[in-house]
Amino acid sequence: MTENSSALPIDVLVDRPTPGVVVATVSGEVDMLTAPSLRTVLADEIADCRVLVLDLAGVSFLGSAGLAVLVETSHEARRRQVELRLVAAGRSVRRPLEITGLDEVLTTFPTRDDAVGAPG
Amino acid sequence: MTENSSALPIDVLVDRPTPGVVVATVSGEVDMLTAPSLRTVLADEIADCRVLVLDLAGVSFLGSAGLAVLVETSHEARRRQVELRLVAAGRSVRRPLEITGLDEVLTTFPTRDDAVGAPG
Amino acid sequence: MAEVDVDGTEVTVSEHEPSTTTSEKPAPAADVEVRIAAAPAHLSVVRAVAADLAMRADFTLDAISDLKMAVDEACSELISRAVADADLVCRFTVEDEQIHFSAEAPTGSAVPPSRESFGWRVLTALTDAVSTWVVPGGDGSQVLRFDLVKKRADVVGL
Amino acid sequence: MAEVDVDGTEVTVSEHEPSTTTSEKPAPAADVEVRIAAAPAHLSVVRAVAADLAMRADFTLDAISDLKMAVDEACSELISRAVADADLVCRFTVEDEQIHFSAEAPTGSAVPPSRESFGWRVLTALTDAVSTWVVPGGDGSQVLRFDLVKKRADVVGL
Ligand SMILES: Nc1ncnc2c1ncn2[C@@H]1O[C@H](COP(=O)(O)OP(=O)(O)O)[C@@H](O)[C@H]1O
Ligand SMILES: Nc1ncnc2c1ncn2[C@@H]1O[C@H](COP(=O)(O)OP(=O)(O)O)[C@@H](O)[C@H]1O
Repeated sequence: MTENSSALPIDVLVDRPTPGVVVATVSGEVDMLTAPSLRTVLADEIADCRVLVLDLAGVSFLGSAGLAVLVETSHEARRRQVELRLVAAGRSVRRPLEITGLDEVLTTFPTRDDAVGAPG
Repeated sequence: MTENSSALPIDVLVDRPTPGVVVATVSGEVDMLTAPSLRTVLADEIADCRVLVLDLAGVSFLGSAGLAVLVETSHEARRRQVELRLVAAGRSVRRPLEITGLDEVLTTFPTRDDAVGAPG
Repeated sequence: MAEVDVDGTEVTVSEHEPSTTTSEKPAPAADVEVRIAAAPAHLSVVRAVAADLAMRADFTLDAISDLKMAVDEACSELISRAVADADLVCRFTVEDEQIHFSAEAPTGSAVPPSRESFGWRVLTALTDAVSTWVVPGGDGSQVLRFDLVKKRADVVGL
Repeated sequence: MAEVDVDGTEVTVSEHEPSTTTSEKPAPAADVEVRIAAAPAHLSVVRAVAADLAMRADFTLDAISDLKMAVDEACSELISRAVADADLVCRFTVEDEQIHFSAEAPTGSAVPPSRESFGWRVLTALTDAVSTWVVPGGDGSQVLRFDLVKKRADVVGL
């Protein structure tokens, strides 16, 4: 068995709709393979914003490596007094959050517009 | 290795929107496992109509066992002077028809409404 | 070594083959066996197989999602603990109302994953029965194994 | 025995292992090996693996669809010709710009599929190289094998 170097099945797009607000839109599968790149992008972006919106609507799989990135990002956000808002739509994101009880710890919104427009 | 008896991944719904017209709506995967049930349904329906619309829009895989059913049904339709109309939308149906040249032999429509409404 | 967890999951962590889990029943031959290099790049293939089998076995959408996550969790753990260049072997058996999954890979440590870990809590939350243990492989090596059962429809929670 | 078909597909049908196909190069170990009972119920698992690998290897949507159909065609042929209770073994190797697929199952007949058949025409239309042959298995048995190559992006046609 060999290891192939296929394209990473994850995309993270970063957008700044208003000053101080960063929206990171993630699509693809967040697992042991791809969680490190998500971690890197979020660690960069969190350094320079007031509100970080993490849009997971396009995520088709969220494993515990991905959940760990969410937990770490939430700790880092608290430390830096950044507000972290998740967009969690669809079973493949909502179910892992529910199973682990993280939906009660993290702030989630059904759509990106709800998350960006929420009172700060 | 054992053989399991899971639910067949195919559904065929039969509908008669106007007298003489039968619409068979197929969804799921048409392969060596499921083609026989499609063959049975179509052989029944073709005996009693003037126009047979075969709506494949919900088909997610069409293998050569499924193509063979289309070819047989088309022969049977010609023999019985029934008009056979296929609804072929989406790559998973259009690509196999193109690759085999069957798109030039069978009459296809992009939507069910087009197929049902076509002049006889 | 088997116990019943707070949420009803039958759980076992052992350094020997557990004596009271589903794995001990005379196992039917697997329906599908998948062998991959023990590397994160191949996790998605195993999830794809799990999803296809669960869909065809008419699992609820929640149960399909849970099985994918449980299979991913077990395989991720095996990959983290696998020796270099190891293969990971997965076996799926579709039974009446459930899917039985087992996976194994050679490991360097004789100690199975801790049941205090987050990963283990996730596995017990996602499945109806789960066990893990280390068995001796050939020439002094060790093999880590996971065995889990997921029912077609169920209510689970951490 | 290898020839180039009208559409550029390299094709081989042989009763011996072909001497000029990709299968003869020192084969890299497979990335993924899938073993199923040789029965139609398991075809969709093999297609799911093919689709997952091709997607991650950034195949065009047409090429993904073609690979699924080619894999299904080869496995259907193997299942039709397999002896009772046989296993079907599939191996996928992801190379730079292509996926190499091979599959085999024990068969009762020493004669490989005819290149006049509809199935063979479909296979050559869908792939960039395809070969099939029968090799002796253990104790007088025969094994039928398919080997095919699909590139990441291509224009094909019957
Ligand atoms: N409730 C939780 N939800 C999501 N992730 C968690 C949770 N608890 C721990 N984690 C993450 O899981 C990882 C491992 O957690 P831990 O419980 O310490 O397990 P281990 O003992 O295997 O290290 C850590 O990176 C942590 O961020
Ligand atoms: N051009 C075609 N398109 C679709 N199906 C076809 C075509 N030609 C043959 N078939 C179907 O494929 C099956 C086998 O065809 P054939 O060419 O006789 O192959 P074989 O020699 O393997 O029997 C038949 O059931 C036939 O209906």
